[in-house]
Amino acid sequence: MSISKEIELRFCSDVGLVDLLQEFSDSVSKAAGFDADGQYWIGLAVREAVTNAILHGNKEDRSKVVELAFGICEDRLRIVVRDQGKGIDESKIPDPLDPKNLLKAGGRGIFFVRSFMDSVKFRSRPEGGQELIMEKLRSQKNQGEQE
Amino acid sequence: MSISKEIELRFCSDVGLVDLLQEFSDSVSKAAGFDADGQYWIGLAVREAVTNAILHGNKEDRSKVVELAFGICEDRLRIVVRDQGKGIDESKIPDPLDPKNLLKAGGRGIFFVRSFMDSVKFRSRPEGGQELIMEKLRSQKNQGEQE
Amino acid sequence: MTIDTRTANGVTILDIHGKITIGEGSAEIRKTVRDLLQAGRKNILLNMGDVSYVDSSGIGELVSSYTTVTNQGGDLKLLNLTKKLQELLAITKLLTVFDSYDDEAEALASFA
Amino acid sequence: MTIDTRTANGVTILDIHGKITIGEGSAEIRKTVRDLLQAGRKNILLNMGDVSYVDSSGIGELVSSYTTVTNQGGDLKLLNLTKKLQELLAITKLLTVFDSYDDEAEALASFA
Ligand SMILES: Nc1ncnc2c1ncn2[C@@H]1O[C@H](COP(=O)(O)OP(=O)(O)O)[C@@H](O)[C@H]1O
Ligand SMILES: Nc1ncnc2c1ncn2[C@@H]1O[C@H](COP(=O)(O)OP(=O)(O)O)[C@@H](O)[C@H]1O
Repeated sequence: MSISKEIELRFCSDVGLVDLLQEFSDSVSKAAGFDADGQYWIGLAVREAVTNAILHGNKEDRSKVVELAFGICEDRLRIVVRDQGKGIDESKIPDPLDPKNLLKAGGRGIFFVRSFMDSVKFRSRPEGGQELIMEKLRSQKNQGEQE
Repeated sequence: MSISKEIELRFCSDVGLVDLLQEFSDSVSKAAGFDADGQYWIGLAVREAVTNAILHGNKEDRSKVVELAFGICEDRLRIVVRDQGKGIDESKIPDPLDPKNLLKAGGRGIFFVRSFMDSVKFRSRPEGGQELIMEKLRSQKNQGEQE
Repeated sequence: MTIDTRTANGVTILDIHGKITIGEGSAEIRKTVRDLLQAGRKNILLNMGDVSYVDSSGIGELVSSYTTVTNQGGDLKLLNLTKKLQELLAITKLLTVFDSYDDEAEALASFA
Repeated sequence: MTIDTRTANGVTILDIHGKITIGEGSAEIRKTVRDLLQAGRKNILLNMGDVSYVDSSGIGELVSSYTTVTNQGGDLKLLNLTKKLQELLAITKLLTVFDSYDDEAEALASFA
Protein backbone atom coordinates (compact mmCIF):
# COMPACT_ATOMS: atom_id res chain seq x y z
CA MET A 1 0.00 0.00 0.00
CA SER A 2 2.39 2.71 -1.16
CA ILE A 3 1.04 6.21 -0.79
CA SER A 4 1.31 8.18 -3.98
CA LYS A 5 -0.21 11.45 -2.81
CA GLU A 6 -0.62 12.69 0.70
CA ILE A 7 -2.39 15.76 2.01
CA GLU A 8 -2.96 16.60 5.63
CA LEU A 9 -5.13 19.35 7.08
CA ARG A 10 -5.00 20.80 10.58
CA PHE A 11 -7.71 23.11 11.82
CA CYS A 12 -9.29 24.56 14.91
CA SER A 13 -12.28 22.83 16.48
CA ASP A 14 -14.92 24.91 14.77
CA VAL A 15 -17.95 23.08 13.45
CA GLY A 16 -18.40 25.89 10.92
CA LEU A 17 -15.51 24.37 8.98
CA VAL A 18 -17.14 21.05 8.11
CA ASP A 19 -18.64 22.28 4.82
CA LEU A 20 -15.19 23.35 3.60
CA LEU A 21 -13.65 20.06 4.61
CA GLN A 22 -16.35 18.05 2.92
CA GLU A 23 -15.83 20.06 -0.27
CA PHE A 24 -12.12 19.35 -0.02
CA SER A 25 -12.85 15.67 0.43
CA ASP A 26 -14.91 15.82 -2.77
CA SER A 27 -11.93 17.31 -4.65
CA VAL A 28 -9.57 14.66 -3.29
CA SER A 29 -11.84 11.71 -3.96
CA LYS A 30 -12.52 13.07 -7.43
CA ALA A 31 -8.76 13.26 -8.02
CA ALA A 32 -8.55 9.66 -6.77
CA GLY A 33 -10.96 8.69 -9.54
CA PHE A 34 -14.18 8.19 -7.59
CA ASP A 35 -17.37 9.04 -9.44
CA ALA A 36 -19.93 11.57 -8.18
CA ASP A 37 -21.70 9.00 -5.97
CA GLY A 38 -18.41 7.81 -4.50
CA GLN A 39 -17.38 11.38 -3.79
CA TYR A 40 -20.70 12.01 -2.11
CA TRP A 41 -20.54 9.08 0.30
CA ILE A 42 -16.87 9.59 1.13
CA GLY A 43 -17.57 13.29 1.72
CA LEU A 44 -20.41 12.43 4.07
CA ALA A 45 -18.18 10.00 6.00
CA VAL A 46 -15.53 12.73 6.30
CA ARG A 47 -18.16 15.20 7.48
CA GLU A 48 -19.39 12.82 10.18
CA ALA A 49 -15.91 11.85 11.37
CA VAL A 50 -14.73 15.46 11.50
CA THR A 51 -17.91 16.59 13.26
CA ASN A 52 -17.34 13.91 15.91
CA ALA A 53 -13.70 14.92 16.34
CA ILE A 54 -14.74 18.55 16.87
CA LEU A 55 -17.81 17.91 19.06
CA HIS A 56 -17.06 14.72 20.99
CA GLY A 57 -13.27 14.55 20.75
CA ASN A 58 -12.22 18.16 21.29
CA LYS A 59 -15.55 19.27 22.79
CA GLU A 60 -15.45 22.39 20.63
CA ASP A 61 -12.43 23.71 22.52
CA ARG A 62 -11.13 26.00 19.81
CA SER A 63 -7.57 25.77 21.08
CA LYS A 64 -7.62 22.06 20.26
CA VAL A 65 -6.71 20.91 16.80
CA VAL A 66 -8.26 18.34 14.48
CA GLU A 67 -6.16 16.70 11.80
CA LEU A 68 -7.61 15.27 8.63
CA ALA A 69 -5.18 13.33 6.43
CA PHE A 70 -5.84 11.98 2.95
CA GLY A 71 -3.60 9.40 1.35
CA ILE A 72 -4.30 8.44 -2.24
CA CYS A 73 -2.78 4.98 -2.45
CA GLU A 74 -2.61 2.77 -5.47
CA ASP A 75 -5.61 0.68 -4.51
CA ARG A 76 -7.43 2.82 -1.96
CA LEU A 77 -8.15 6.22 -0.51
CA ARG A 78 -7.08 6.37 3.12
CA ILE A 79 -8.51 9.04 5.41
CA VAL A 80 -7.41 9.62 8.98
CA VAL A 81 -9.15 11.95 11.43
CA ARG A 82 -7.28 12.80 14.63
CA ASP A 83 -8.51 14.69 17.64
CA GLN A 84 -7.10 15.56 21.06
CA GLY A 85 -9.89 13.93 23.02
CA LYS A 86 -10.15 10.94 25.35
CA GLY A 87 -11.11 8.58 22.57
CA ILE A 88 -14.06 6.36 22.07
CA ASP A 89 -15.05 3.04 23.62
CA GLU A 90 -16.27 1.18 20.57
CA SER A 91 -18.15 -1.37 22.63
CA LYS A 92 -20.28 1.46 24.01
CA ILE A 93 -21.48 2.86 20.69
CA PRO A 94 -25.22 2.14 20.59
CA ASP A 95 -26.60 0.46 17.48
CA PRO A 96 -28.85 3.03 15.78
CA LEU A 97 -30.80 0.24 14.06
CA ASP A 98 -31.84 -1.26 17.39
CA PRO A 99 -35.61 -0.60 17.63
CA LYS A 100 -35.14 1.15 20.97
CA ASN A 101 -32.71 3.62 19.32
CA LEU A 102 -34.57 4.07 16.04
CA LEU A 103 -36.32 7.26 17.10
CA LYS A 104 -33.36 8.82 18.91
CA ALA A 105 -32.16 12.14 17.51
CA GLY A 106 -28.48 11.22 17.56
CA GLY A 107 -26.20 8.24 17.20
CA ARG A 108 -26.04 7.77 13.42
CA GLY A 109 -22.68 9.42 12.66
CA ILE A 110 -20.35 6.47 13.14
CA PHE A 111 -22.94 4.20 11.55
CA PHE A 112 -22.77 6.41 8.44
CA VAL A 113 -18.98 6.28 8.42
CA ARG A 114 -19.09 2.49 8.67
CA SER A 115 -21.77 2.24 5.97
CA PHE A 116 -19.96 4.34 3.38
CA MET A 117 -16.36 3.26 3.88
CA ASP A 118 -14.83 -0.16 3.26
CA SER A 119 -12.92 -0.25 6.54
CA VAL A 120 -13.04 1.84 9.72
CA LYS A 121 -10.75 1.60 12.72
CA PHE A 122 -10.37 3.58 15.92
CA ARG A 123 -7.02 3.88 17.65
CA SER A 124 -5.89 5.83 20.66
CA ARG A 125 -2.64 7.53 19.89
CA PRO A 126 0.39 6.99 22.15
CA GLU A 127 0.94 10.76 22.15
CA GLY A 128 -2.66 11.31 23.29
CA GLY A 129 -5.89 11.82 21.42
CA GLN A 130 -7.68 9.44 19.13
CA GLU A 131 -7.49 8.53 15.52
CA LEU A 132 -10.17 7.26 13.18
CA ILE A 133 -8.73 5.50 10.16
CA MET A 134 -11.07 4.83 7.27
CA GLU A 135 -10.44 3.47 3.83
CA LYS A 136 -12.32 3.20 0.58
CA LEU A 137 -11.09 0.89 -2.15
CA ARG A 138 -10.49 2.45 -5.54
CA SER A 139 -12.12 -0.56 -7.09
CA GLN A 140 -13.92 -0.57 -10.43
CA LYS A 141 -17.16 -0.46 -8.51
CA ASN A 142 -16.41 2.92 -6.91
CA GLN A 143 -14.99 4.59 -9.96
CA GLY A 144 -16.47 6.48 -12.85
CA GLU A 145 -16.19 5.26 -16.44
CA GLN A 146 -13.34 7.59 -17.31
CA GLU A 147 -10.90 8.51 -14.62
CA MET B 1 -5.66 40.77 13.87
CA SER B 2 -7.24 37.94 15.81
CA ILE B 3 -7.61 34.77 13.82
CA SER B 4 -11.10 33.40 13.94
CA LYS B 5 -10.61 30.33 11.77
CA GLU B 6 -7.41 28.56 10.93
CA ILE B 7 -6.74 25.70 8.55
CA GLU B 8 -3.38 24.34 7.59
CA LEU B 9 -2.56 21.84 4.86
CA ARG B 10 0.60 19.79 4.49
CA PHE B 11 1.32 17.85 1.32
CA CYS B 12 4.04 16.21 -0.69
CA SER B 13 5.81 18.18 -3.42
CA ASP B 14 3.64 16.98 -6.28
CA VAL B 15 2.58 19.54 -8.84
CA GLY B 16 -0.45 17.38 -9.61
CA LEU B 17 -1.98 18.64 -6.35
CA VAL B 18 -2.25 22.32 -7.29
CA ASP B 19 -5.76 21.99 -8.77
CA LEU B 20 -7.04 20.53 -5.51
CA LEU B 21 -5.38 23.23 -3.47
CA GLN B 22 -6.75 25.98 -5.63
CA GLU B 23 -10.25 24.50 -5.27
CA PHE B 24 -9.76 24.45 -1.51
CA SER B 25 -8.64 28.07 -1.61
CA ASP B 26 -11.89 28.88 -3.43
CA SER B 27 -13.90 27.22 -0.64
CA VAL B 28 -11.99 29.08 2.05
CA SER B 29 -12.17 32.48 0.41
CA LYS B 30 -15.86 31.91 -0.26
CA ALA B 31 -16.35 31.12 3.43
CA ALA B 32 -14.42 34.33 4.19
CA GLY B 33 -17.04 36.22 2.19
CA PHE B 34 -15.14 36.96 -1.02
CA ASP B 35 -17.22 37.07 -4.17
CA ALA B 36 -16.55 34.90 -7.24
CA ASP B 37 -13.96 37.32 -8.64
CA GLY B 38 -12.18 37.60 -5.30
CA GLN B 39 -12.14 33.81 -4.98
CA TYR B 40 -10.71 33.53 -8.47
CA TRP B 41 -7.80 35.90 -7.95
CA ILE B 42 -6.96 34.57 -4.50
CA GLY B 43 -7.07 31.03 -5.89
CA LEU B 44 -4.70 31.98 -8.68
CA ALA B 45 -2.29 33.56 -6.18
CA VAL B 46 -2.42 30.36 -4.12
CA ARG B 47 -1.82 28.26 -7.20
CA GLU B 48 1.25 30.32 -8.17
CA ALA B 49 2.71 30.38 -4.66
CA VAL B 50 2.20 26.65 -4.17
CA THR B 51 3.62 25.85 -7.61
CA ASN B 52 6.73 27.86 -6.75
CA ALA B 53 7.09 26.11 -3.39
CA ILE B 54 6.91 22.73 -5.11
CA LEU B 55 9.08 23.54 -8.15
CA HIS B 56 11.59 26.13 -6.96
CA GLY B 57 11.52 25.61 -3.19
CA ASN B 58 11.40 21.82 -2.87
CA LYS B 59 12.57 21.12 -6.42
CA GLU B 60 9.85 18.47 -6.75
CA ASP B 61 11.57 16.28 -4.15
CA ARG B 62 8.50 14.30 -3.09
CA SER B 63 9.92 13.62 0.34
CA LYS B 64 9.82 17.36 1.02
CA VAL B 65 6.67 18.90 2.36
CA VAL B 66 4.81 22.08 1.45
CA GLU B 67 2.57 23.74 4.00
CA LEU B 68 -0.35 25.97 3.07
CA ALA B 69 -2.05 27.78 5.94
CA PHE B 70 -5.24 29.83 5.79
CA GLY B 71 -6.26 32.18 8.57
CA ILE B 72 -9.63 33.86 8.29
CA CYS B 73 -9.13 36.96 10.41
CA GLU B 74 -11.68 39.61 11.20
CA ASP B 75 -10.45 42.03 8.56
CA ARG B 76 -8.40 39.87 6.20
CA LEU B 77 -7.63 36.44 4.80
CA ARG B 78 -4.07 35.45 5.57
CA ILE B 79 -2.38 32.74 3.53
CA VAL B 80 1.06 31.32 4.26
CA VAL B 81 2.97 28.96 1.96
CA ARG B 82 6.02 27.21 3.42
CA ASP B 83 8.58 25.10 1.66
CA GLN B 84 11.83 23.39 2.65
CA GLY B 85 13.98 25.18 0.08
CA LYS B 86 16.81 27.67 0.24
CA GLY B 87 14.50 30.64 -0.10
CA ILE B 88 14.34 33.44 -2.56
CA ASP B 89 16.44 36.55 -3.02
CA GLU B 90 13.75 39.13 -3.68
CA SER B 91 16.20 41.59 -5.21
CA LYS B 92 16.95 39.03 -7.91
CA ILE B 93 13.38 38.48 -9.12
CA PRO B 94 13.29 39.92 -12.65
CA ASP B 95 10.48 42.35 -13.49
CA PRO B 96 8.26 40.60 -16.03
CA LEU B 97 7.03 43.98 -17.32
CA ASP B 98 10.55 45.04 -18.31
CA PRO B 99 10.53 45.10 -22.15
CA LYS B 100 13.49 42.72 -22.22
CA ASN B 101 11.50 40.17 -20.19
CA LEU B 102 8.14 40.67 -21.86
CA LEU B 103 8.52 37.73 -24.23
CA LYS B 104 10.12 35.34 -21.73
CA ALA B 105 8.18 32.16 -21.07
CA GLY B 106 8.49 32.32 -17.28
CA GLY B 107 8.77 34.80 -14.48
CA ARG B 108 5.17 35.91 -13.98
CA GLY B 109 4.21 33.82 -10.93
CA ILE B 110 5.32 36.13 -8.15
CA PHE B 111 4.10 39.09 -10.18
CA PHE B 112 0.64 37.48 -10.20
CA VAL B 113 0.77 36.88 -6.46
CA ARG B 114 1.72 40.51 -5.87
CA SER B 115 -0.98 41.73 -8.30
CA PHE B 116 -3.86 39.83 -6.73
CA MET B 117 -3.05 40.10 -3.02
CA ASP B 118 -2.96 43.22 -0.85
CA SER B 119 0.33 42.34 0.81
CA VAL B 120 3.05 39.78 0.11
CA LYS B 121 6.13 39.03 2.19
CA PHE B 122 8.90 36.46 1.99
CA ARG B 123 10.65 35.25 5.08
CA SER B 124 13.29 32.61 5.62
CA ARG B 125 12.34 30.48 8.56
CA PRO B 126 14.76 30.05 11.47
CA GLU B 127 14.08 26.30 11.32
CA GLY B 128 14.97 26.24 7.61
CA GLY B 129 12.92 26.71 4.46
CA GLN B 130 11.06 29.75 3.31
CA GLU B 131 7.69 31.23 3.93
CA LEU B 132 5.54 33.39 1.68
CA ILE B 133 2.95 35.35 3.64
CA MET B 134 0.16 36.95 1.65
CA GLU B 135 -2.96 38.75 2.75
CA LYS B 136 -6.15 39.96 1.18
CA LEU B 137 -8.36 42.44 2.99
CA ARG B 138 -11.97 41.42 3.52
CA SER B 139 -13.01 44.91 2.54
CA GLN B 140 -16.34 45.83 1.02
CA LYS B 141 -14.60 46.03 -2.32
CA ASN B 142 -13.60 42.37 -2.31
CA GLN B 143 -16.88 41.03 -1.01
CA GLY B 144 -20.10 39.99 -2.64
CA GLU B 145 -23.42 41.67 -1.91
CA GLN B 146 -24.56 39.04 0.53
CA GLU B 147 -21.98 37.25 2.55
CA MET C 1 -31.31 26.62 5.10
CA THR C 2 -34.54 28.51 4.64
CA ILE C 3 -38.11 27.37 5.25
CA ASP C 4 -41.18 28.65 3.42
CA THR C 5 -44.52 27.90 5.02
CA ARG C 6 -47.80 27.49 3.21
CA THR C 7 -51.13 25.82 3.91
CA ALA C 8 -53.34 23.57 1.78
CA ASN C 9 -56.37 21.51 2.83
CA GLY C 10 -55.60 22.11 6.50
CA VAL C 11 -52.06 20.78 6.10
CA THR C 12 -49.05 23.00 6.74
CA ILE C 13 -46.45 22.47 4.08
CA LEU C 14 -42.88 23.46 4.88
CA ASP C 15 -40.81 23.95 1.72
CA ILE C 16 -37.28 23.44 2.96
CA HIS C 17 -34.42 24.87 0.88
CA GLY C 18 -30.71 24.11 1.25
CA LYS C 19 -28.80 21.98 3.70
CA ILE C 20 -30.07 20.22 6.80
CA THR C 21 -26.74 19.70 8.49
CA ILE C 22 -24.75 20.43 11.59
CA GLY C 23 -23.92 24.10 11.72
CA GLU C 24 -26.56 24.99 9.12
CA GLY C 25 -29.09 25.96 11.82
CA SER C 26 -30.35 22.40 11.81
CA ALA C 27 -32.52 23.14 14.85
CA GLU C 28 -34.67 25.45 12.76
CA ILE C 29 -37.04 22.74 11.51
CA ARG C 30 -37.64 21.52 15.04
CA LYS C 31 -38.36 25.08 16.15
CA THR C 32 -40.75 25.74 13.28
CA VAL C 33 -42.55 22.48 13.99
CA ARG C 34 -42.86 23.32 17.69
CA ASP C 35 -44.32 26.74 16.85
CA LEU C 36 -46.86 25.11 14.53
CA LEU C 37 -47.94 22.62 17.18
CA GLN C 38 -48.36 25.46 19.65
CA ALA C 39 -50.63 27.18 17.12
CA GLY C 40 -52.65 23.96 16.94
CA ARG C 41 -51.49 23.00 13.46
CA LYS C 42 -50.79 19.31 13.73
CA ASN C 43 -50.76 18.16 10.09
CA ILE C 44 -47.32 18.88 8.77
CA LEU C 45 -45.77 17.99 5.44
CA LEU C 46 -42.05 18.60 4.91
CA ASN C 47 -41.26 19.21 1.25
CA MET C 48 -37.68 17.96 0.82
CA GLY C 49 -37.51 18.50 -2.95
CA ASP C 50 -35.11 21.43 -2.67
CA VAL C 51 -32.96 20.03 0.14
CA SER C 52 -29.42 19.82 -1.19
CA TYR C 53 -27.68 17.93 1.61
CA VAL C 54 -28.55 16.03 4.77
CA ASP C 55 -26.07 14.59 7.28
CA SER C 56 -26.66 12.45 10.39
CA SER C 57 -27.47 15.55 12.35
CA GLY C 58 -30.09 16.48 9.75
CA ILE C 59 -31.60 12.99 9.94
CA GLY C 60 -31.74 13.45 13.71
CA GLU C 61 -33.54 16.72 13.15
CA LEU C 62 -36.19 15.00 11.02
CA VAL C 63 -36.59 12.21 13.58
CA SER C 64 -37.03 14.54 16.52
CA SER C 65 -39.50 16.69 14.59
CA TYR C 66 -41.38 13.50 13.81
CA THR C 67 -41.51 12.31 17.42
CA THR C 68 -42.51 15.75 18.70
CA VAL C 69 -45.44 15.91 16.29
CA THR C 70 -46.50 12.30 16.85
CA ASN C 71 -46.38 12.72 20.64
CA GLN C 72 -48.84 15.60 20.31
CA GLY C 73 -51.21 13.49 18.27
CA GLY C 74 -50.23 15.09 14.98
CA ASP C 75 -48.88 13.77 11.70
CA LEU C 76 -45.54 14.65 10.11
CA LYS C 77 -44.94 13.33 6.61
CA LEU C 78 -42.29 13.80 3.95
CA LEU C 79 -42.66 14.91 0.35
CA ASN C 80 -40.24 14.65 -2.58
CA LEU C 81 -37.34 12.76 -1.03
CA THR C 82 -34.17 13.11 -3.05
CA LYS C 83 -32.50 9.86 -4.05
CA LYS C 84 -29.66 10.36 -1.55
CA LEU C 85 -32.02 11.14 1.33
CA GLN C 86 -34.05 8.08 0.46
CA GLU C 87 -30.90 5.97 0.66
CA LEU C 88 -29.98 7.49 4.03
CA LEU C 89 -33.44 6.78 5.41
CA ALA C 90 -33.28 3.26 4.00
CA ILE C 91 -29.99 2.29 5.67
CA THR C 92 -31.09 3.84 8.97
CA LYS C 93 -34.39 1.88 8.77
CA LEU C 94 -36.34 5.12 8.93
CA LEU C 95 -38.01 4.73 5.58
CA THR C 96 -40.66 2.59 7.27
CA VAL C 97 -41.08 5.11 10.08
CA PHE C 98 -41.77 8.10 7.86
CA ASP C 99 -44.77 8.30 5.57
CA SER C 100 -43.35 9.73 2.36
CA TYR C 101 -44.79 10.80 -0.98
CA ASP C 102 -43.67 11.90 -4.42
CA ASP C 103 -46.91 13.64 -5.24
CA GLU C 104 -48.19 16.60 -3.28
CA ALA C 105 -51.89 15.98 -3.93
CA GLU C 106 -51.51 12.39 -2.81
CA ALA C 107 -49.59 13.50 0.28
CA LEU C 108 -52.30 16.03 1.18
CA ALA C 109 -55.04 13.45 0.67
CA SER C 110 -53.29 11.05 3.05
CA PHE C 111 -53.87 13.44 5.99
CA ALA C 112 -57.65 13.36 5.51
CA MET D 1 -6.67 20.19 -22.03
CA THR D 2 -7.60 19.06 -25.51
CA ILE D 3 -6.91 20.74 -28.83
CA ASP D 4 -9.04 20.41 -31.95
CA THR D 5 -7.44 21.49 -35.18
CA ARG D 6 -9.26 22.85 -38.23
CA THR D 7 -8.35 24.98 -41.24
CA ALA D 8 -10.12 27.95 -42.86
CA ASN D 9 -8.81 30.33 -45.53
CA GLY D 10 -5.29 28.96 -45.11
CA VAL D 11 -5.35 29.64 -41.37
CA THR D 12 -5.01 26.80 -38.86
CA ILE D 13 -7.45 27.28 -36.03
CA LEU D 14 -6.71 25.49 -32.76
CA ASP D 15 -9.82 25.17 -30.61
CA ILE D 16 -8.40 24.77 -27.15
CA HIS D 17 -10.60 23.22 -24.47
CA GLY D 18 -9.98 23.16 -20.73
CA LYS D 19 -7.13 24.42 -18.60
CA ILE D 20 -3.80 25.82 -19.75
CA THR D 21 -1.94 25.40 -16.51
CA ILE D 22 1.03 23.78 -14.88
CA GLY D 23 0.51 20.05 -14.73
CA GLU D 24 -2.28 20.16 -17.35
CA GLY D 25 0.08 19.24 -20.19
CA SER D 26 0.73 22.92 -20.77
CA ALA D 27 3.50 22.10 -23.26
CA GLU D 28 0.93 20.63 -25.63
CA ILE D 29 0.13 23.90 -27.37
CA ARG D 30 3.80 24.57 -27.98
CA LYS D 31 4.20 21.09 -29.42
CA THR D 32 1.17 21.41 -31.69
CA VAL D 33 2.42 24.78 -32.91
CA ARG D 34 5.88 23.38 -33.61
CA ASP D 35 4.38 20.51 -35.62
CA LEU D 36 2.31 22.98 -37.65
CA LEU D 37 5.35 25.13 -38.43
CA GLN D 38 7.22 22.05 -39.55
CA ALA D 39 4.36 21.28 -41.90
CA GLY D 40 4.69 24.80 -43.29
CA ARG D 41 1.50 26.09 -41.70
CA LYS D 42 2.48 29.49 -40.37
CA ASN D 43 -0.87 31.22 -39.88
CA ILE D 44 -2.20 30.07 -36.57
CA LEU D 45 -5.27 31.23 -34.64
CA LEU D 46 -5.75 30.01 -31.07
CA ASN D 47 -9.43 29.91 -30.17
CA MET D 48 -9.51 30.50 -26.40
CA GLY D 49 -13.31 30.63 -26.06
CA ASP D 50 -13.48 27.29 -24.27
CA VAL D 51 -10.39 27.73 -22.10
CA SER D 52 -11.54 27.50 -18.50
CA TYR D 53 -8.39 28.50 -16.65
CA VAL D 54 -4.96 29.94 -17.36
CA ASP D 55 -2.16 30.43 -14.85
CA SER D 56 1.29 32.05 -15.24
CA SER D 57 2.62 28.86 -16.73
CA GLY D 58 -0.18 28.92 -19.31
CA ILE D 59 0.58 32.55 -20.15
CA GLY D 60 4.20 31.47 -20.63
CA GLU D 61 2.97 28.76 -22.95
CA LEU D 62 1.12 31.30 -25.10
CA VAL D 63 4.13 33.61 -25.16
CA SER D 64 6.58 30.94 -26.22
CA SER D 65 4.21 29.67 -28.89
CA TYR D 66 3.95 33.25 -30.11
CA THR D 67 7.72 33.80 -30.27
CA THR D 68 8.29 30.45 -31.96
CA VAL D 69 5.78 31.28 -34.70
CA THR D 70 6.97 34.86 -35.12
CA ASN D 71 10.62 33.77 -35.34
CA GLN D 72 9.68 31.53 -38.26
CA GLY D 73 7.98 34.37 -40.07
CA GLY D 74 4.50 33.21 -39.17
CA ASP D 75 1.56 34.81 -37.35
CA LEU D 76 -0.04 33.58 -34.14
CA LYS D 77 -3.21 35.37 -33.06
CA LEU D 78 -5.80 34.87 -30.37
CA LEU D 79 -9.57 34.49 -30.70
CA ASN D 80 -12.32 34.80 -28.07
CA LEU D 81 -10.34 35.79 -24.99
CA THR D 82 -12.29 35.22 -21.81
CA LYS D 83 -12.60 38.21 -19.52
CA LYS D 84 -10.16 36.74 -17.00
CA LEU D 85 -7.55 35.92 -19.65
CA GLN D 86 -7.90 39.42 -21.03
CA GLU D 87 -7.21 40.83 -17.56
CA LEU D 88 -4.14 38.60 -17.16
CA LEU D 89 -2.77 39.69 -20.54
CA ALA D 90 -3.49 43.32 -19.63
CA ILE D 91 -1.58 43.31 -16.35
CA THR D 92 1.34 41.46 -17.93
CA LYS D 93 1.39 44.02 -20.78
CA LEU D 94 0.90 41.22 -23.31
CA LEU D 95 -2.40 42.53 -24.63
CA THR D 96 -0.42 44.79 -26.95
CA VAL D 97 1.85 41.95 -28.02
CA PHE D 98 -0.92 39.58 -29.08
CA ASP D 99 -3.31 40.38 -31.89
CA SER D 100 -6.67 39.28 -30.56
CA TYR D 101 -10.19 39.10 -31.94
CA ASP D 102 -13.73 38.43 -30.79
CA ASP D 103 -14.98 37.52 -34.23
CA GLU D 104 -13.63 34.54 -36.14
CA ALA D 105 -14.28 35.99 -39.63
CA GLU D 106 -12.51 39.18 -38.67
CA ALA D 107 -9.61 37.20 -37.23
CA LEU D 108 -9.30 35.12 -40.41
CA ALA D 109 -9.41 38.24 -42.59
CA SER D 110 -6.56 39.77 -40.59
CA PHE D 111 -4.16 37.06 -41.80
CA ALA D 112 -4.72 37.99 -45.47
N1 LIG E 1 -13.98 11.43 18.17
C1 LIG E 1 -14.68 10.97 19.23
N2 LIG E 1 -14.14 11.06 20.49
C2 LIG E 1 -14.85 10.63 21.56
N3 LIG E 1 -16.07 10.08 21.49
C3 LIG E 1 -16.65 9.96 20.28
C4 LIG E 1 -15.98 10.39 19.09
N4 LIG E 1 -16.80 10.14 18.05
C5 LIG E 1 -17.89 9.59 18.54
N5 LIG E 1 -17.84 9.46 19.89
C6 LIG E 1 -18.86 8.88 20.79
O1 LIG E 1 -19.66 7.98 20.05
C7 LIG E 1 -21.05 8.38 20.12
C8 LIG E 1 -21.75 8.04 18.81
O2 LIG E 1 -21.27 8.90 17.80
P1 LIG E 1 -22.13 9.11 16.49
O3 LIG E 1 -22.51 7.77 15.97
O4 LIG E 1 -21.38 9.98 15.58
O5 LIG E 1 -23.46 9.81 16.95
P2 LIG E 1 -23.69 11.26 17.60
O6 LIG E 1 -22.51 12.09 17.27
O7 LIG E 1 -24.94 11.72 16.96
O8 LIG E 1 -23.84 11.01 19.07
C9 LIG E 1 -21.01 9.85 20.44
O9 LIG E 1 -22.19 10.26 21.08
C10 LIG E 1 -19.79 9.96 21.33
O10 LIG E 1 -20.10 9.61 22.65
N1 LIG F 1 9.54 29.19 -3.17
C1 LIG F 1 10.66 29.58 -3.82
N2 LIG F 1 11.88 29.17 -3.43
C2 LIG F 1 13.00 29.55 -4.09
N3 LIG F 1 12.99 30.34 -5.19
C3 LIG F 1 11.80 30.77 -5.64
C4 LIG F 1 10.58 30.43 -4.98
N4 LIG F 1 9.58 31.01 -5.67
C5 LIG F 1 10.13 31.67 -6.70
N5 LIG F 1 11.47 31.54 -6.69
C6 LIG F 1 12.43 32.14 -7.66
O1 LIG F 1 11.83 33.29 -8.22
C7 LIG F 1 11.78 33.17 -9.64
C8 LIG F 1 10.54 33.84 -10.18
O2 LIG F 1 9.40 33.10 -9.81
P1 LIG F 1 8.05 33.31 -10.60
O3 LIG F 1 7.77 34.76 -10.68
O4 LIG F 1 7.00 32.48 -9.94
O5 LIG F 1 8.32 32.81 -12.06
P2 LIG F 1 8.69 31.33 -12.59
O6 LIG F 1 8.25 30.36 -11.56
O7 LIG F 1 7.93 31.24 -13.86
O8 LIG F 1 10.17 31.35 -12.78
C9 LIG F 1 11.83 31.67 -9.92
O9 LIG F 1 12.34 31.38 -11.18
C10 LIG F 1 12.74 31.18 -8.81
O10 LIG F 1 14.08 31.34 -9.13
